[in-house]
Amino acid sequence: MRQKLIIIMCLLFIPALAAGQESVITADSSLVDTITVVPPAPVTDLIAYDKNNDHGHAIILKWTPSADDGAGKKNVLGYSIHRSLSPNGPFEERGIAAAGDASYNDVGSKERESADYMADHVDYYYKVRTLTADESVYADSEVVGPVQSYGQWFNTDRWMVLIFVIGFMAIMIFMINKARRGAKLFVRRLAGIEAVDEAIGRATEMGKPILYVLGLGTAAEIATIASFTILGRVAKKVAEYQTGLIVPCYDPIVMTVAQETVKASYMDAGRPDSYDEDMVYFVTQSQFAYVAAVNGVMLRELPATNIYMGKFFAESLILAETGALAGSIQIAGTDEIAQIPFFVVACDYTLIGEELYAASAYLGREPVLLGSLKAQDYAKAAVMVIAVIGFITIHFGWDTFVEWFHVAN
Amino acid sequence: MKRQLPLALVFIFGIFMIIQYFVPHESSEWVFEFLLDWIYIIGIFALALGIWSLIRVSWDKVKYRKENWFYSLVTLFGLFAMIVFGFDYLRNFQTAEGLQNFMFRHFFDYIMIPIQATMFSLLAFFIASAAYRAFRARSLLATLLLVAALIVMLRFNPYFGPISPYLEKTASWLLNVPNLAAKRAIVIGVGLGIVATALKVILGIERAYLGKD
Amino acid sequence: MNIFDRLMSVDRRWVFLFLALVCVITYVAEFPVDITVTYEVENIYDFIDTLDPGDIIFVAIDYDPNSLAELHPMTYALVEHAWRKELKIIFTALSQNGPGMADLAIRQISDSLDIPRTYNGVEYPAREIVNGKDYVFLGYKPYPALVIVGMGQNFRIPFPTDYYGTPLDQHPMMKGVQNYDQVKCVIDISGTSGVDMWIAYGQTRYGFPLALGLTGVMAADYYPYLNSGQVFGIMGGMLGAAQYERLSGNTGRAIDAMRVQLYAHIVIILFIIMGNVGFLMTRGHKEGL
Amino acid sequence: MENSKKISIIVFAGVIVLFFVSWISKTSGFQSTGLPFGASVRDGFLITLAAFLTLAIISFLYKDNPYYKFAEHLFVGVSAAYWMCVGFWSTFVGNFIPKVSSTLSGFFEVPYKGFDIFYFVPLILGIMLLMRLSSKVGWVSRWSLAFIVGTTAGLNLIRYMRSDFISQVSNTFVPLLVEWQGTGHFFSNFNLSISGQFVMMLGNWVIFIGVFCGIIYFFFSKEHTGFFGAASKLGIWILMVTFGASFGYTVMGRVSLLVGRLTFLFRDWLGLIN
Repeated sequence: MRQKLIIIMCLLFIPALAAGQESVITADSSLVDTITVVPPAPVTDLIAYDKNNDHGHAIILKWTPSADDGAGKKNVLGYSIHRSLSPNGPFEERGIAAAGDASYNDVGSKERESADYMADHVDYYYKVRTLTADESVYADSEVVGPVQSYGQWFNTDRWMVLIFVIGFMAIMIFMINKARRGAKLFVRRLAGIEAVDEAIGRATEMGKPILYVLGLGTAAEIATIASFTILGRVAKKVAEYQTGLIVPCYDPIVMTVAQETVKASYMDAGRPDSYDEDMVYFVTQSQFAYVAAVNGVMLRELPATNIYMGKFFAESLILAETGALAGSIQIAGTDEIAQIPFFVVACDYTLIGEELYAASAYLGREPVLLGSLKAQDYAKAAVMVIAVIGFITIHFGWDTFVEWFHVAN
Repeated sequence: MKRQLPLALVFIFGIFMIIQYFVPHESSEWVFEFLLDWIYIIGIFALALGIWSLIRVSWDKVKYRKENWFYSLVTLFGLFAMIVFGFDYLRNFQTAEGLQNFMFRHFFDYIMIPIQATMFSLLAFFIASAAYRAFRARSLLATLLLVAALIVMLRFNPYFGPISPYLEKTASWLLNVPNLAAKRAIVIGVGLGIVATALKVILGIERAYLGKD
Repeated sequence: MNIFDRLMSVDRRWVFLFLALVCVITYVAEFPVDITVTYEVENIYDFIDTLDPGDIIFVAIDYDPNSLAELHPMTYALVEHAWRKELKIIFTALSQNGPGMADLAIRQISDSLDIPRTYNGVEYPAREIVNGKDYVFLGYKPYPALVIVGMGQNFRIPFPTDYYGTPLDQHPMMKGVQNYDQVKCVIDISGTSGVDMWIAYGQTRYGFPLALGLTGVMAADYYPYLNSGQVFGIMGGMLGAAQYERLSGNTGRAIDAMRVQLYAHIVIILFIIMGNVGFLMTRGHKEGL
Repeated sequence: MENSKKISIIVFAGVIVLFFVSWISKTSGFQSTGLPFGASVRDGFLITLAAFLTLAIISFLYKDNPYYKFAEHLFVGVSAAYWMCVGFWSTFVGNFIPKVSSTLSGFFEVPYKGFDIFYFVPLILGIMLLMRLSSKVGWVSRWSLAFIVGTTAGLNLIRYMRSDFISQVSNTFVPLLVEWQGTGHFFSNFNLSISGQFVMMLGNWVIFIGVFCGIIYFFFSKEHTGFFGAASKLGIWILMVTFGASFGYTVMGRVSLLVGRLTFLFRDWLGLIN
């Protein structure tokens, strides 16, 4: 492709010139001649070094642009980067940088089979060629090298993340231990979760089942894992009250896990005999087919309560409105921000974002889980403190603090 | 064996994935890519479990003549027809050309696509009924919800004469400023919730997903 | 049950039916709707409208069939307007899957010029649009940033020939046209980040007047460029296209879609108001007792 | 009871008649465009079927009915098999087979990429997952679950710590005084334009306070009373305004989807508009 571009540039220029000579009368023809075909000044101060914080196979080049780039003769079209295994060549072209650019990342493939393979720990030599519109008119820089690429064992761009991970782990383990030792921890009311117990009671009175929807997340999604914990709790209550439970699943692995969870809850409640494998079943892995089926269940089985916990997408409102039509009490919880408004509008209770994750701790009231809630709160307090420091430092023009929080990809 | 080993596996792989993020070296990348590939492949086996569950539940309905059993027959028909076409049994069973099979594509284009698009478009109706039912000035919170929604819905309505431009400006301010603040607060909370839950899973504190023995 | 109770508890099937009817009627019946015009769209219209016949503008159709639904109406409205004003146009399509679609669109619009029309009270005669005389379609080349930079030197650098393989110098309208200096403005209609390149490599470097046509979701992110003056107009999504159609008096697909949108919104708002009137009145009533 | 049965039979007959009318008229329509007879019959049937299924789904808005049930169950079966076929051919045959067996690669006609022992791990884990079907050794399926959950928990922990937490915190660092040149300058240049200093500053203040109060709303281990209570109340107000605005904003997109379906029914099927 790159070579092609050069050829194109070259090809086009010849007819352009020819056209300029032919059109004798128009004043505009003079414009053609403004593109001068004298060699430009070469780039200077070229340096090459290994790209840091990567897996190797990449070298960075930096230079000072040609004096004719955007100034002087104004004839620089761009730069092409050439690499060789020896200072004397042969050089191969590695890529092109636009006029005005002063750096280039020579990134090769790590696959040995690839034509673009770039070996680590091998000496390379580079030069940068300043290009003009005419392929035969250019200027080469001096050759730099040798330079080697290699991979690093620690990504220093990411130390902030490491501090946060370790810090958060430490707070969490500290708080959990504190809770284990018997410290009293307060948790505020979560209306949505309190409603779950009520709703199960209501279903028992009405003799109608409970519909539990785990959403479209995979078993790997943390929202789904949080939902399993809530499902376990709901299933236990359901088993105690001998109410029906319907769990249609979108993902086969989620189905497998949900079966385990529900079965365990029935055992906990001392009613393993009431557990039926078909309470939890797979529907299909197609978003709207799944919704169509769940809608059908809502209108045919008329569950007393619909519980939606996990990842939801555009289907949230279809489910919640159909459930409302069927007259069920509805409790929802999702961390999918775009869908929260629809649940808030159409459901009786909604767990907003983080409340979904707090719910499992709230339900269990186990000191271990409450300890982790406390740790989350400390982290939030830390965010607020950091934000304030950020403001202050911005106003005093000290950007380093803010820079720390910009984590490269 | 039944419970300790799975917890140990969760811990080992969880910690590895955390450390991996900080190690750009090729060897860590190599393991990382393997692990991700494996998850996809295991997913295919899980899909078999899912299809099995679907067939069993549908077939039970047909066998015991449960309510609506006839429709379960329709499900089974659709399922098997699509599988037969998808593998193109008669001609080239061995290659993925089943996905190019004439009937496979037509079932997709004329059954899946229209139903899917129509299910999706039902949202236009449900968004209207939800608005009618729920947007009542019952309390301060409900009123805020209602007023914000009205302003945004009116933003391109030309029938308000001189106020129209102001409505539009207010609407875009609402969408750019408070919206940004609230979303950021939610995202920070959700991020923390996810990190905490993931940590609990790795440390074996949250284990409902493993069931019990 | 008095009337207010009823207002509050309309069966939602009536809501569905009413909304469906309104959507179908407004979709099938072609009556005009009023569209509020915002200044960022009007700027573009005015700019094009005040150019002289024979002036050249540059239109980059930088989207692919994925965002066709939202961006095609803009292209149709804008290009037809320009051709009715007898402007000449240079097209590019710097999105990999876009050139075929852009070519089709250009042909379709040029066909529509065969019919005489009256827009905003001005009669426009039928006109044959000729490739090379009224427009040149340069097509696609990879590396959009380099292409945009290259065209600032000379269009012939990245595009020695046009999309159909004709050398640019064989086109009468390209005579003496070297680079952006000879076009009055560049209008980039884009559904991707290609628009950033037009701003960074094109406008910033060569300083030509630039206007953008963007998808509804993208538009909000580019208003800062409008405020800073780097961009003189923005059309956002279907709404932006409808405004342009309304300004040029050329009612088309965007206004068709907007008609449904507008009335669907009004229906929903009416139902909300109805529910609230019922709610407030019955509450007052009960408190009064 | 008798009556409703009669009505449903009449409706059923009507639907059948309409289906055939549409089939025949679409067939003749296609034929007139020069399509051969066989293809016209086929395309006429398919477009009629698509229209029937579209209307069957819409009929759900009135109430649950046999046509919706039919469409729903058909959709479930077809889509489940669709994803199974796609998954089998792309992941199993595409990613897995070429790495484990040259014989199987030959059978499925995919290029063999060389034996890789590590690909037996997912095979074993996958088979373990299938053990669920047995009640005796079902517990081994947990090993595969543990692998998946552990790996993705670690992955998610890092991903959200970085993108949802640290990046969002750093985005909150906005200046509260925009282009500040003293109070005198501020008041003499005061205006309400959207790009003016006042509106920009107001915006940054609202973002700052909004994020703060929103976070306070999500505090779980502290009673929401006093200053804390007031802040959390302001937090939930801002959340509600946001939810209302997002809801209102979404209406437009949803109506567009309906327009898409109307286009299918009125243009592609009925041919009423062009």
